[in-house]
Amino acid sequence: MDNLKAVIEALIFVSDTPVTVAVIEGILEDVTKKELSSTVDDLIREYKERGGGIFLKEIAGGYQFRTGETLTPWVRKLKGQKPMDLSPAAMETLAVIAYRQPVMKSEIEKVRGVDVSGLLRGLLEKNLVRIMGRKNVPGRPIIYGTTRKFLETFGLKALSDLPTLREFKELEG
Amino acid sequence: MDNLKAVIEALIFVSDTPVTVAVIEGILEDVTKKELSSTVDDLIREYKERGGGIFLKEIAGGYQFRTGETLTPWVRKLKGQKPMDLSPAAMETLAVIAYRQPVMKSEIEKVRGVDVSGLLRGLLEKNLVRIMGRKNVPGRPIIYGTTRKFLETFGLKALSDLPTLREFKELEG
Amino acid sequence: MTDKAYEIKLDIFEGPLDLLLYLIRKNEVDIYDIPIALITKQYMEYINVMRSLNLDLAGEYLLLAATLTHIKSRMLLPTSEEEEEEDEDPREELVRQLLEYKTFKEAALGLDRMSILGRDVFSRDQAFDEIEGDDQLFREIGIFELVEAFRRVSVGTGRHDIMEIDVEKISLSDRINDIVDELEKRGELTFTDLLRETDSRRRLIYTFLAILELMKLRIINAYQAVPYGAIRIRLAGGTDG
Repeated sequence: MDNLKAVIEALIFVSDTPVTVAVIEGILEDVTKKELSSTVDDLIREYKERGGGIFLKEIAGGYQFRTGETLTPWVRKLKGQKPMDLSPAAMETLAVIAYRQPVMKSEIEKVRGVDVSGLLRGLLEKNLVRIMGRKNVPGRPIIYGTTRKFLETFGLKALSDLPTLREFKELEG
Repeated sequence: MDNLKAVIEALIFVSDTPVTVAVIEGILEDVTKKELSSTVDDLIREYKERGGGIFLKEIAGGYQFRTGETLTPWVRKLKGQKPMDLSPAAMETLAVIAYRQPVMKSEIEKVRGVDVSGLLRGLLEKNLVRIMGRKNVPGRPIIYGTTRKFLETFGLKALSDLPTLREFKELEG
Repeated sequence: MTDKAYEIKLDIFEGPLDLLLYLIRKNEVDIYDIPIALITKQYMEYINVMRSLNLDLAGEYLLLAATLTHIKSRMLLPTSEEEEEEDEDPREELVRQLLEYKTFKEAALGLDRMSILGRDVFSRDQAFDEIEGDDQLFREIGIFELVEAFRRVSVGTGRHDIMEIDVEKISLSDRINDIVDELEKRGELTFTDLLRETDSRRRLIYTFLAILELMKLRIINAYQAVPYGAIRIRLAGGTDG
Protein backbone atom coordinates (compact mmCIF):
# COMPACT_ATOMS: atom_id res chain seq x y z
CA MET A 1 0.00 0.00 0.00
CA ASP A 2 1.34 3.36 -1.04
CA ASN A 3 -0.40 5.64 1.36
CA LEU A 4 -0.17 3.47 4.45
CA LYS A 5 1.23 6.30 6.52
CA ALA A 6 -1.57 8.62 5.46
CA VAL A 7 -4.26 6.07 6.31
CA ILE A 8 -2.81 5.39 9.75
CA GLU A 9 -2.51 9.10 10.43
CA ALA A 10 -6.14 9.68 9.45
CA LEU A 11 -7.37 6.78 11.58
CA ILE A 12 -5.55 7.98 14.67
CA PHE A 13 -6.73 11.51 14.01
CA VAL A 14 -10.46 10.72 13.82
CA SER A 15 -10.60 8.48 16.87
CA ASP A 16 -11.56 9.97 20.22
CA THR A 17 -9.57 7.35 22.13
CA PRO A 18 -6.05 6.01 21.56
CA VAL A 19 -5.98 3.67 18.56
CA THR A 20 -4.22 0.35 19.00
CA VAL A 21 -2.19 -1.45 16.35
CA ALA A 22 -4.76 -4.27 16.57
CA VAL A 23 -7.58 -1.92 15.55
CA ILE A 24 -5.58 -0.59 12.59
CA GLU A 25 -4.70 -4.15 11.63
CA GLY A 26 -8.39 -5.06 11.57
CA ILE A 27 -9.09 -2.22 9.16
CA LEU A 28 -6.10 -2.66 6.84
CA GLU A 29 -6.25 -6.37 6.40
CA ASP A 30 -3.20 -7.11 4.26
CA VAL A 31 -0.62 -5.24 6.31
CA THR A 32 1.61 -6.94 8.83
CA LYS A 33 1.78 -5.86 12.44
CA LYS A 34 5.48 -5.16 12.01
CA GLU A 35 4.89 -2.88 9.05
CA LEU A 36 2.22 -1.03 11.01
CA SER A 37 4.40 -0.54 14.06
CA SER A 38 7.32 0.79 12.08
CA THR A 39 5.06 3.18 10.16
CA VAL A 40 3.57 4.52 13.38
CA ASP A 41 7.08 4.96 14.74
CA ASP A 42 7.97 6.95 11.61
CA LEU A 43 4.97 9.19 12.19
CA ILE A 44 5.86 9.73 15.85
CA ARG A 45 9.39 10.72 14.85
CA GLU A 46 8.15 13.03 12.08
CA TYR A 47 5.89 14.99 14.40
CA LYS A 48 8.60 15.19 17.02
CA GLU A 49 11.23 16.51 14.58
CA ARG A 50 8.79 18.98 13.14
CA GLY A 51 8.17 20.46 16.60
CA GLY A 52 4.75 21.88 15.78
CA GLY A 53 1.61 22.23 17.85
CA ILE A 54 0.63 18.56 17.91
CA PHE A 55 2.49 15.37 18.66
CA LEU A 56 1.73 11.71 18.19
CA LYS A 57 2.03 9.88 21.50
CA GLU A 58 1.84 6.31 22.65
CA ILE A 59 -0.93 6.16 25.25
CA ALA A 60 -2.68 3.28 27.03
CA GLY A 61 -1.42 0.72 24.55
CA GLY A 62 -2.49 2.81 21.54
CA TYR A 63 -1.66 6.04 19.73
CA GLN A 64 -3.22 9.47 20.00
CA PHE A 65 -2.50 13.02 18.84
CA ARG A 66 -2.00 15.47 21.67
CA THR A 67 -1.09 19.14 21.89
CA GLY A 68 2.45 20.10 22.85
CA GLU A 69 3.08 20.61 26.54
CA THR A 70 4.41 24.14 26.12
CA LEU A 71 1.16 25.33 24.56
CA THR A 72 -1.06 24.69 27.58
CA PRO A 73 -1.88 28.33 28.44
CA TRP A 74 -3.26 29.13 25.00
CA VAL A 75 -5.24 25.95 24.56
CA ARG A 76 -6.69 26.34 28.03
CA LYS A 77 -7.75 29.84 27.09
CA LEU A 78 -9.58 28.52 24.04
CA LYS A 79 -11.25 25.75 26.00
CA GLY A 80 -12.24 28.14 28.76
CA GLN A 81 -13.28 25.19 30.85
CA LYS A 82 -12.16 24.14 34.26
CA PRO A 83 -9.78 21.22 33.89
CA MET A 84 -10.43 17.99 35.72
CA ASP A 85 -9.19 18.84 39.15
CA LEU A 86 -8.21 16.19 41.65
CA SER A 87 -7.76 17.32 45.23
CA PRO A 88 -4.49 16.33 46.94
CA ALA A 89 -6.49 13.78 48.98
CA ALA A 90 -7.97 12.26 45.81
CA MET A 91 -4.54 12.23 44.17
CA GLU A 92 -3.03 10.42 47.19
CA THR A 93 -5.81 7.84 47.10
CA LEU A 94 -5.32 7.40 43.37
CA ALA A 95 -1.57 6.99 43.86
CA VAL A 96 -2.06 4.20 46.40
CA ILE A 97 -4.48 2.42 44.04
CA ALA A 98 -2.22 2.89 41.01
CA TYR A 99 0.88 1.49 42.67
CA ARG A 100 -0.69 -1.13 44.90
CA GLN A 101 -3.40 -2.55 42.65
CA PRO A 102 -5.29 -4.76 43.02
CA VAL A 103 -5.91 -3.19 46.41
CA MET A 104 -8.61 -3.37 49.07
CA LYS A 105 -10.24 -0.28 50.53
CA SER A 106 -8.90 -1.20 53.97
CA GLU A 107 -5.33 -1.24 52.61
CA ILE A 108 -5.74 2.24 51.14
CA GLU A 109 -7.10 3.47 54.46
CA LYS A 110 -4.21 1.93 56.33
CA VAL A 111 -1.72 3.82 54.18
CA ARG A 112 -3.54 7.15 54.27
CA GLY A 113 -4.69 6.90 57.88
CA VAL A 114 -8.16 8.17 57.01
CA ASP A 115 -11.47 6.89 55.67
CA VAL A 116 -11.45 6.99 51.86
CA SER A 117 -15.08 6.05 51.06
CA GLY A 118 -16.08 9.36 49.52
CA LEU A 119 -12.81 9.74 47.63
CA LEU A 120 -13.04 6.21 46.27
CA ARG A 121 -16.55 6.84 45.09
CA GLY A 122 -15.44 10.05 43.38
CA LEU A 123 -12.63 8.24 41.57
CA LEU A 124 -15.05 5.50 40.48
CA GLU A 125 -17.45 8.13 39.17
CA LYS A 126 -14.65 9.84 37.26
CA ASN A 127 -13.84 6.43 35.81
CA LEU A 128 -10.21 6.65 36.88
CA VAL A 129 -10.65 3.66 39.19
CA ARG A 130 -12.60 0.46 38.74
CA ILE A 131 -13.80 -2.51 40.74
CA MET A 132 -11.57 -5.40 39.68
CA GLY A 133 -13.35 -8.20 41.52
CA ARG A 134 -12.88 -9.77 44.90
CA LYS A 135 -9.87 -10.95 46.79
CA ASN A 136 -9.81 -14.63 47.67
CA VAL A 137 -9.52 -14.18 51.40
CA PRO A 138 -12.19 -14.61 54.07
CA GLY A 139 -14.96 -12.07 53.55
CA ARG A 140 -14.00 -11.82 49.86
CA PRO A 141 -13.41 -8.04 49.99
CA ILE A 142 -13.73 -5.95 46.82
CA ILE A 143 -10.47 -5.02 45.14
CA TYR A 144 -9.79 -1.88 43.15
CA GLY A 145 -7.50 -0.93 40.31
CA THR A 146 -7.03 1.81 37.74
CA THR A 147 -8.80 2.08 34.39
CA ARG A 148 -7.77 2.68 30.79
CA LYS A 149 -8.97 6.23 31.32
CA PHE A 150 -6.43 6.60 34.10
CA LEU A 151 -3.67 5.78 31.60
CA GLU A 152 -5.18 8.18 29.07
CA THR A 153 -5.53 10.96 31.61
CA PHE A 154 -1.95 10.71 32.80
CA GLY A 155 -0.56 10.03 29.34
CA LEU A 156 0.88 6.63 30.22
CA LYS A 157 1.66 3.84 27.74
CA ALA A 158 0.94 1.21 30.37
CA LEU A 159 1.02 0.85 34.14
CA SER A 160 4.68 -0.12 33.89
CA ASP A 161 5.23 3.39 32.57
CA LEU A 162 4.42 4.88 36.00
CA PRO A 163 7.42 6.57 37.59
CA THR A 164 9.15 4.27 40.05
CA LEU A 165 7.98 4.61 43.58
CA ARG A 166 10.70 6.18 45.67
CA GLU A 167 10.58 3.81 48.60
CA PHE A 168 12.12 5.00 51.81
CA LYS A 169 14.83 3.19 53.64
CA GLU A 170 13.28 0.35 55.58
CA LEU A 171 13.79 0.28 59.30
CA GLU A 172 16.48 -1.94 60.61
CA GLY A 173 15.25 -4.66 62.78
CA MET B 1 6.27 35.22 18.81
CA ASP B 2 8.46 32.30 18.00
CA ASN B 3 6.03 29.45 18.16
CA LEU B 4 3.05 31.21 16.61
CA LYS B 5 2.55 28.46 14.07
CA ALA B 6 2.58 25.77 16.76
CA VAL B 7 0.04 27.63 18.90
CA ILE B 8 -2.32 28.15 15.98
CA GLU B 9 -2.01 24.52 14.97
CA ALA B 10 -2.80 23.34 18.51
CA LEU B 11 -5.80 25.66 18.77
CA ILE B 12 -7.31 24.47 15.50
CA PHE B 13 -6.57 20.87 16.41
CA VAL B 14 -8.36 20.79 19.76
CA SER B 15 -11.50 22.55 18.62
CA ASP B 16 -14.53 20.55 17.52
CA THR B 17 -15.73 23.37 15.25
CA PRO B 18 -13.85 25.46 12.66
CA VAL B 19 -11.72 28.12 14.39
CA THR B 20 -11.94 31.66 13.03
CA VAL B 21 -9.09 34.14 12.85
CA ALA B 22 -11.07 36.33 15.24
CA VAL B 23 -11.04 33.61 17.89
CA ILE B 24 -7.29 33.08 17.53
CA GLU B 25 -6.78 36.84 17.68
CA GLY B 26 -8.67 36.96 20.97
CA ILE B 27 -6.33 34.39 22.46
CA LEU B 28 -3.03 35.74 21.09
CA GLU B 29 -3.50 39.39 21.86
CA ASP B 30 -0.40 41.00 20.44
CA VAL B 31 -0.49 39.41 17.01
CA THR B 32 -1.94 41.21 14.01
CA LYS B 33 -4.69 39.75 11.90
CA LYS B 34 -2.38 39.85 8.92
CA GLU B 35 0.30 37.87 10.68
CA LEU B 36 -2.27 35.31 11.73
CA SER B 37 -3.72 34.89 8.27
CA SER B 38 -0.34 34.39 6.66
CA THR B 39 0.69 31.85 9.32
CA VAL B 40 -2.52 29.88 8.78
CA ASP B 41 -1.86 29.98 5.04
CA ASP B 42 1.63 28.60 5.67
CA LEU B 43 0.14 25.74 7.68
CA ILE B 44 -2.42 24.93 5.00
CA ARG B 45 0.34 24.81 2.38
CA GLU B 46 2.59 22.65 4.60
CA TYR B 47 -0.07 20.01 5.15
CA LYS B 48 -0.97 20.04 1.46
CA GLU B 49 2.63 19.58 0.32
CA ARG B 50 3.18 16.85 2.84
CA GLY B 51 0.25 14.88 1.45
CA GLY B 52 -0.41 12.91 4.64
CA GLY B 53 -3.61 11.72 6.22
CA ILE B 54 -4.85 15.07 7.49
CA PHE B 55 -5.24 18.47 5.87
CA LEU B 56 -5.97 21.94 7.16
CA LYS B 57 -9.04 23.34 5.40
CA GLU B 58 -10.90 26.60 5.38
CA ILE B 59 -14.44 25.77 6.40
CA ALA B 60 -17.40 28.03 7.19
CA GLY B 61 -15.23 31.09 7.69
CA GLY B 62 -12.83 29.25 9.97
CA TYR B 63 -10.14 26.58 9.86
CA GLN B 64 -10.37 22.90 10.67
CA PHE B 65 -8.31 19.75 10.26
CA ARG B 66 -9.96 17.14 8.07
CA THR B 67 -8.90 13.69 6.94
CA GLY B 68 -7.93 13.34 3.28
CA GLU B 69 -10.87 12.63 0.97
CA THR B 70 -9.31 9.49 -0.46
CA LEU B 71 -9.13 7.96 3.00
CA THR B 72 -12.86 8.00 3.70
CA PRO B 73 -13.42 4.21 3.29
CA TRP B 74 -10.95 3.40 6.07
CA VAL B 75 -12.20 6.16 8.33
CA ARG B 76 -15.74 4.89 7.86
CA LYS B 77 -14.64 1.40 8.74
CA LEU B 78 -13.05 2.64 11.97
CA LYS B 79 -16.10 4.68 12.91
CA GLY B 80 -18.34 1.67 12.26
CA GLN B 81 -16.40 -0.18 14.92
CA LYS B 82 -17.10 2.38 17.55
CA PRO B 83 -18.44 0.60 20.60
CA MET B 84 -21.97 1.37 21.71
CA ASP B 85 -23.07 2.60 25.07
CA LEU B 86 -26.03 1.25 26.96
CA SER B 87 -28.79 3.71 27.79
CA PRO B 88 -29.48 4.27 31.50
CA ALA B 89 -32.77 2.36 31.14
CA ALA B 90 -31.02 -0.59 29.50
CA MET B 91 -28.32 -0.49 32.17
CA GLU B 92 -30.94 -0.57 34.94
CA THR B 93 -32.76 -3.50 33.34
CA LEU B 94 -29.48 -5.33 32.89
CA ALA B 95 -28.56 -4.63 36.51
CA VAL B 96 -31.84 -6.09 37.78
CA ILE B 97 -31.30 -9.22 35.68
CA ALA B 98 -27.68 -9.55 36.79
CA TYR B 99 -28.50 -9.34 40.48
CA ARG B 100 -31.86 -11.12 40.54
CA GLN B 101 -31.30 -13.91 38.04
CA PRO B 102 -32.83 -16.30 37.19
CA VAL B 103 -35.65 -13.80 36.85
CA MET B 104 -38.97 -13.46 35.04
CA LYS B 105 -39.94 -10.42 33.02
CA SER B 106 -42.79 -9.65 35.42
CA GLU B 107 -40.29 -9.47 38.29
CA ILE B 108 -38.07 -7.05 36.39
CA GLU B 109 -41.08 -4.90 35.62
CA LYS B 110 -42.13 -4.91 39.24
CA VAL B 111 -38.74 -3.50 40.19
CA ARG B 112 -38.41 -1.00 37.36
CA GLY B 113 -42.08 -0.03 37.40
CA VAL B 114 -42.36 0.08 33.59
CA ASP B 115 -42.72 -2.30 30.67
CA VAL B 116 -39.31 -3.66 29.71
CA SER B 117 -40.17 -5.66 26.54
CA GLY B 118 -38.20 -3.42 24.18
CA LEU B 119 -35.22 -3.15 26.49
CA LEU B 120 -35.17 -6.92 27.00
CA ARG B 121 -35.22 -7.52 23.27
CA GLY B 122 -32.30 -5.13 22.88
CA LEU B 123 -30.28 -6.86 25.60
CA LEU B 124 -31.03 -10.27 24.05
CA GLU B 125 -29.91 -9.01 20.62
CA LYS B 126 -26.73 -7.63 22.12
CA ASN B 127 -26.16 -11.04 23.66
CA LEU B 128 -25.79 -9.65 27.18
CA VAL B 129 -28.90 -11.47 28.38
CA ARG B 130 -30.29 -14.88 27.51
CA ILE B 131 -33.41 -16.94 27.94
CA MET B 132 -32.68 -19.65 30.47
CA GLY B 133 -35.96 -21.44 30.02
CA ARG B 134 -39.69 -21.19 30.48
CA LYS B 135 -41.34 -21.81 33.75
CA ASN B 136 -43.81 -24.69 33.53
CA VAL B 137 -46.76 -22.79 34.94
CA PRO B 138 -49.74 -21.26 33.15
CA GLY B 139 -48.53 -18.67 30.69
CA ARG B 140 -45.12 -20.36 30.61
CA PRO B 141 -43.24 -17.18 31.53
CA ILE B 142 -39.70 -16.82 30.22
CA ILE B 143 -36.83 -16.82 32.70
CA TYR B 144 -33.84 -14.60 31.98
CA GLY B 145 -30.21 -14.66 33.00
CA THR B 146 -26.93 -13.09 31.89
CA THR B 147 -24.45 -14.45 29.36
CA ARG B 148 -20.72 -15.07 29.22
CA LYS B 149 -20.48 -11.96 27.08
CA PHE B 150 -22.01 -10.02 29.95
CA LEU B 151 -19.13 -11.11 32.17
CA GLU B 152 -16.60 -10.19 29.48
CA THR B 153 -18.15 -6.79 28.87
CA PHE B 154 -17.91 -5.91 32.54
CA GLY B 155 -14.52 -7.53 33.00
CA LEU B 156 -15.86 -9.97 35.60
CA LYS B 157 -14.47 -13.42 36.28
CA ALA B 158 -17.77 -14.56 37.77
CA LEU B 159 -21.04 -13.05 38.96
CA SER B 160 -19.85 -13.43 42.52
CA ASP B 161 -17.32 -10.68 41.76
CA LEU B 162 -20.23 -8.26 41.65
CA PRO B 163 -20.35 -6.08 44.73
CA THR B 164 -23.45 -6.34 46.88
CA LEU B 165 -25.47 -3.22 47.55
CA ARG B 166 -24.41 -3.27 51.17
CA GLU B 167 -20.75 -3.19 50.16
CA PHE B 168 -21.50 -0.48 47.64
CA LYS B 169 -23.21 1.65 50.25
CA GLU B 170 -20.04 1.66 52.31
CA LEU B 171 -18.50 3.85 49.64
CA GLU B 172 -20.82 6.63 50.61
CA GLY B 173 -18.85 6.95 53.83
CA MET C 1 2.86 29.78 67.96
CA THR C 2 -0.39 31.70 67.93
CA ASP C 3 -3.83 30.35 67.20
CA LYS C 4 -3.77 32.30 64.00
CA ALA C 5 -0.87 30.27 62.70
CA TYR C 6 -2.63 26.99 63.46
CA GLU C 7 -5.74 28.19 61.74
CA ILE C 8 -3.93 28.80 58.48
CA LYS C 9 -2.47 25.33 58.46
CA LEU C 10 -5.52 23.31 59.45
CA ASP C 11 -7.20 22.68 56.15
CA ILE C 12 -4.06 21.70 54.34
CA PHE C 13 -3.60 18.40 56.16
CA GLU C 14 -4.83 15.28 54.40
CA GLY C 15 -5.14 13.42 57.69
CA PRO C 16 -3.37 12.72 60.97
CA LEU C 17 -0.31 11.18 59.30
CA ASP C 18 0.07 14.26 57.16
CA LEU C 19 -0.08 16.48 60.24
CA LEU C 20 2.54 14.32 61.91
CA LEU C 21 4.83 14.51 58.88
CA TYR C 22 4.42 18.27 58.88
CA LEU C 23 5.44 18.49 62.55
CA ILE C 24 8.50 16.32 61.91
CA ARG C 25 9.53 18.50 59.00
CA LYS C 26 8.84 21.72 60.88
CA ASN C 27 10.96 20.66 63.85
CA GLU C 28 13.66 19.37 61.52
CA VAL C 29 13.92 16.08 63.38
CA ASP C 30 14.92 12.68 62.10
CA ILE C 31 11.94 10.60 61.04
CA TYR C 32 13.85 7.48 62.16
CA ASP C 33 14.35 8.94 65.62
CA ILE C 34 11.27 10.98 66.44
CA PRO C 35 11.38 12.89 69.73
CA ILE C 36 8.01 11.52 70.80
CA ALA C 37 7.44 13.80 73.79
CA LEU C 38 7.94 16.97 71.76
CA ILE C 39 5.95 15.81 68.73
CA THR C 40 3.10 14.47 70.86
CA LYS C 41 2.87 17.77 72.69
CA GLN C 42 2.66 19.75 69.45
CA TYR C 43 0.23 17.27 67.93
CA MET C 44 -2.07 17.66 70.94
CA GLU C 45 -1.87 21.42 70.61
CA TYR C 46 -3.15 21.19 67.06
CA ILE C 47 -5.93 18.84 68.10
CA ASN C 48 -6.99 21.20 70.88
CA VAL C 49 -7.05 24.16 68.53
CA MET C 50 -9.16 22.22 66.06
CA ARG C 51 -11.54 21.35 68.86
CA SER C 52 -11.73 24.90 70.16
CA LEU C 53 -12.59 26.04 66.65
CA ASN C 54 -15.37 23.45 66.67
CA LEU C 55 -13.91 21.89 63.57
CA ASP C 56 -15.33 18.56 62.62
CA LEU C 57 -12.48 16.47 63.92
CA ALA C 58 -12.28 13.10 62.27
CA GLY C 59 -11.94 10.16 64.63
CA GLU C 60 -8.66 9.25 62.98
CA TYR C 61 -6.97 12.32 64.49
CA LEU C 62 -7.97 11.21 67.96
CA LEU C 63 -6.87 7.66 67.25
CA LEU C 64 -3.38 8.83 66.37
CA ALA C 65 -3.36 11.07 69.47
CA ALA C 66 -4.02 7.97 71.56
CA THR C 67 -1.29 6.05 69.74
CA LEU C 68 1.22 8.85 70.34
CA THR C 69 0.36 9.03 74.02
CA HIS C 70 0.73 5.29 74.31
CA ILE C 71 4.14 5.31 72.63
CA LYS C 72 5.24 8.15 74.87
CA SER C 73 4.34 6.21 78.00
CA ARG C 74 6.11 3.10 76.72
CA MET C 75 9.25 5.12 76.03
CA LEU C 76 9.24 6.29 79.64
CA LEU C 77 9.11 2.77 81.04
CA PRO C 78 12.48 1.56 82.21
CA THR C 79 13.58 -1.66 80.53
CA SER C 80 15.81 -4.21 82.14
CA GLU C 81 19.09 -4.89 80.38
CA GLU C 82 18.38 -8.33 79.05
CA GLU C 83 14.99 -7.25 77.75
CA GLU C 84 16.44 -4.31 75.92
CA GLU C 85 17.84 -6.18 72.96
CA GLU C 86 14.64 -8.04 72.25
CA ASP C 87 12.36 -5.13 72.83
CA GLU C 88 11.53 -3.32 69.68
CA ASP C 89 11.41 0.44 69.63
CA PRO C 90 7.82 1.42 70.51
CA ARG C 91 7.99 3.95 67.67
CA GLU C 92 8.81 1.38 65.01
CA GLU C 93 5.31 0.66 63.75
CA LEU C 94 4.44 4.35 63.59
CA VAL C 95 7.63 5.19 61.72
CA ARG C 96 6.94 2.43 59.22
CA GLN C 97 3.47 3.83 58.67
CA LEU C 98 4.80 7.36 58.26
CA LEU C 99 7.41 6.27 55.73
CA GLU C 100 4.82 4.42 53.71
CA TYR C 101 2.49 7.38 53.75
CA LYS C 102 5.35 9.68 52.76
CA THR C 103 6.15 7.42 49.82
CA PHE C 104 2.61 7.70 48.47
CA LYS C 105 2.31 11.39 49.22
CA GLU C 106 5.33 11.91 47.00
CA ALA C 107 3.92 9.53 44.41
CA ALA C 108 0.78 11.66 44.38
CA LEU C 109 2.86 14.77 43.76
CA GLY C 110 4.59 12.84 40.99
CA LEU C 111 1.24 12.08 39.36
CA ASP C 112 0.23 15.69 39.71
CA ARG C 113 3.37 16.81 37.89
CA MET C 114 2.56 14.64 34.87
CA SER C 115 0.94 16.06 31.75
CA ILE C 116 -2.69 15.53 32.59
CA LEU C 117 -5.12 15.29 29.70
CA GLY C 118 -7.55 18.17 29.80
CA ARG C 119 -5.32 20.17 32.12
CA ASP C 120 -1.89 20.30 30.47
CA VAL C 121 -2.31 18.58 27.15
CA PHE C 122 -5.36 18.15 25.00
CA SER C 123 -6.72 15.73 22.48
CA ARG C 124 -9.20 16.51 19.76
CA ASP C 125 -12.77 17.24 20.77
CA GLN C 126 -15.38 15.08 19.13
CA ALA C 127 -18.65 16.87 18.87
CA PHE C 128 -20.63 14.45 16.78
CA ASP C 129 -20.43 11.13 15.08
CA GLU C 130 -22.00 10.87 11.71
CA ILE C 131 -21.62 7.11 11.44
CA GLU C 132 -23.57 4.75 13.66
CA GLY C 133 -21.66 2.28 15.73
CA ASP C 134 -21.81 -1.48 15.66
CA ASP C 135 -24.40 -2.92 18.01
CA GLN C 136 -22.31 -5.94 18.87
CA LEU C 137 -19.37 -3.98 20.17
CA PHE C 138 -19.22 -2.55 23.61
CA ARG C 139 -16.68 -0.48 25.30
CA GLU C 140 -15.62 -2.11 28.53
CA ILE C 141 -18.18 -0.89 31.02
CA GLY C 142 -17.26 -0.49 34.63
CA ILE C 143 -18.98 -2.59 37.25
CA PHE C 144 -19.49 0.65 39.13
CA GLU C 145 -21.99 1.81 36.52
CA LEU C 146 -23.91 -1.45 36.81
CA VAL C 147 -24.13 -1.35 40.60
CA GLU C 148 -25.02 2.31 40.48
CA ALA C 149 -27.88 1.46 38.09
CA PHE C 150 -29.08 -1.31 40.39
CA ARG C 151 -28.92 1.00 43.38
CA ARG C 152 -30.96 3.59 41.47
CA VAL C 153 -33.84 1.21 40.79
CA SER C 154 -33.67 -0.31 44.24
CA VAL C 155 -33.86 3.06 45.95
CA GLY C 156 -36.79 3.92 43.69
CA THR C 157 -38.86 1.02 44.92
CA GLY C 158 -37.77 1.30 48.54
CA ARG C 159 -38.27 -2.43 48.85
CA HIS C 160 -35.92 -4.18 51.19
CA ASP C 161 -36.14 -7.60 49.60
CA ILE C 162 -34.68 -6.12 46.43
CA MET C 163 -31.84 -4.43 48.21
CA GLU C 164 -30.86 -7.53 50.07
CA ILE C 165 -28.65 -9.46 47.76
CA ASP C 166 -25.67 -11.12 49.26
CA VAL C 167 -22.59 -12.81 47.95
CA GLU C 168 -24.22 -16.22 48.50
CA LYS C 169 -27.13 -15.39 46.25
CA ILE C 170 -24.83 -14.15 43.49
CA SER C 171 -22.59 -17.20 43.84
CA LEU C 172 -25.64 -19.39 43.40
CA SER C 173 -26.47 -17.52 40.18
CA ASP C 174 -22.96 -18.30 38.98
CA ARG C 175 -23.52 -22.01 39.44
CA ILE C 176 -26.96 -21.83 37.81
CA ASN C 177 -25.42 -20.12 34.79
CA ASP C 178 -22.62 -22.70 34.56
CA ILE C 179 -25.09 -25.58 34.60
CA VAL C 180 -27.33 -24.02 31.95
CA ASP C 181 -24.19 -23.38 29.84
CA GLU C 182 -23.21 -27.03 30.11
CA LEU C 183 -26.70 -28.25 29.27
CA GLU C 184 -26.91 -25.98 26.24
CA LYS C 185 -23.61 -27.40 25.03
CA ARG C 186 -24.19 -31.09 25.79
CA GLY C 187 -27.96 -31.48 25.89
CA GLU C 188 -28.01 -33.90 28.78
CA LEU C 189 -25.94 -34.36 31.88
CA THR C 190 -25.90 -36.76 34.76
CA PHE C 191 -25.82 -35.57 38.29
CA THR C 192 -22.30 -36.81 38.67
CA ASP C 193 -21.14 -34.92 35.57
CA LEU C 194 -21.77 -31.74 37.49
CA LEU C 195 -19.77 -32.79 40.49
CA ARG C 196 -16.02 -33.01 40.36
CA GLU C 197 -13.79 -34.62 42.88
CA THR C 198 -11.77 -31.48 43.19
CA ASP C 199 -14.82 -29.43 44.13
CA SER C 200 -14.76 -27.70 47.46
CA ARG C 201 -17.53 -28.36 49.96
CA ARG C 202 -18.85 -24.89 49.25
CA ARG C 203 -19.01 -25.57 45.52
CA LEU C 204 -20.80 -28.87 46.09
CA ILE C 205 -23.44 -27.13 48.14
CA TYR C 206 -23.91 -24.45 45.50
CA THR C 207 -24.23 -27.11 42.81
CA PHE C 208 -27.02 -28.89 44.71
CA LEU C 209 -28.77 -25.63 45.49
CA ALA C 210 -28.50 -24.57 41.84
CA ILE C 211 -30.02 -27.86 40.64
CA LEU C 212 -32.87 -27.52 43.14
CA GLU C 213 -33.52 -23.94 42.05
CA LEU C 214 -33.47 -24.91 38.35
CA MET C 215 -35.92 -27.75 39.04
CA LYS C 216 -38.16 -25.50 41.08
CA LEU C 217 -38.25 -23.03 38.19
CA ARG C 218 -38.71 -26.00 35.87
CA ILE C 219 -35.85 -24.85 33.71
CA ILE C 220 -34.50 -28.39 33.94
CA ASN C 221 -36.12 -31.80 34.23
CA ALA C 222 -34.55 -34.75 35.99
CA TYR C 223 -34.95 -38.32 34.76
CA GLN C 224 -33.99 -41.69 36.08
CA ALA C 225 -34.13 -44.54 33.57
CA VAL C 226 -33.95 -47.32 36.12
CA PRO C 227 -34.40 -47.29 39.88
CA TYR C 228 -31.12 -46.33 41.51
CA GLY C 229 -29.76 -45.48 38.05
CA ALA C 230 -27.93 -42.30 37.18
CA ILE C 231 -30.04 -39.19 37.46
CA ARG C 232 -30.04 -37.36 34.14
CA ILE C 233 -30.95 -33.72 33.73
CA ARG C 234 -32.08 -31.87 30.62
CA LEU C 235 -33.29 -28.40 29.81
CA ALA C 236 -37.07 -28.42 30.01
CA GLY C 237 -39.06 -27.62 26.89
CA GLY C 238 -36.21 -25.94 25.00
CA THR C 239 -35.20 -22.36 25.22
CA ASP C 240 -36.65 -21.03 21.99
CA GLY C 241 -40.12 -20.03 20.89
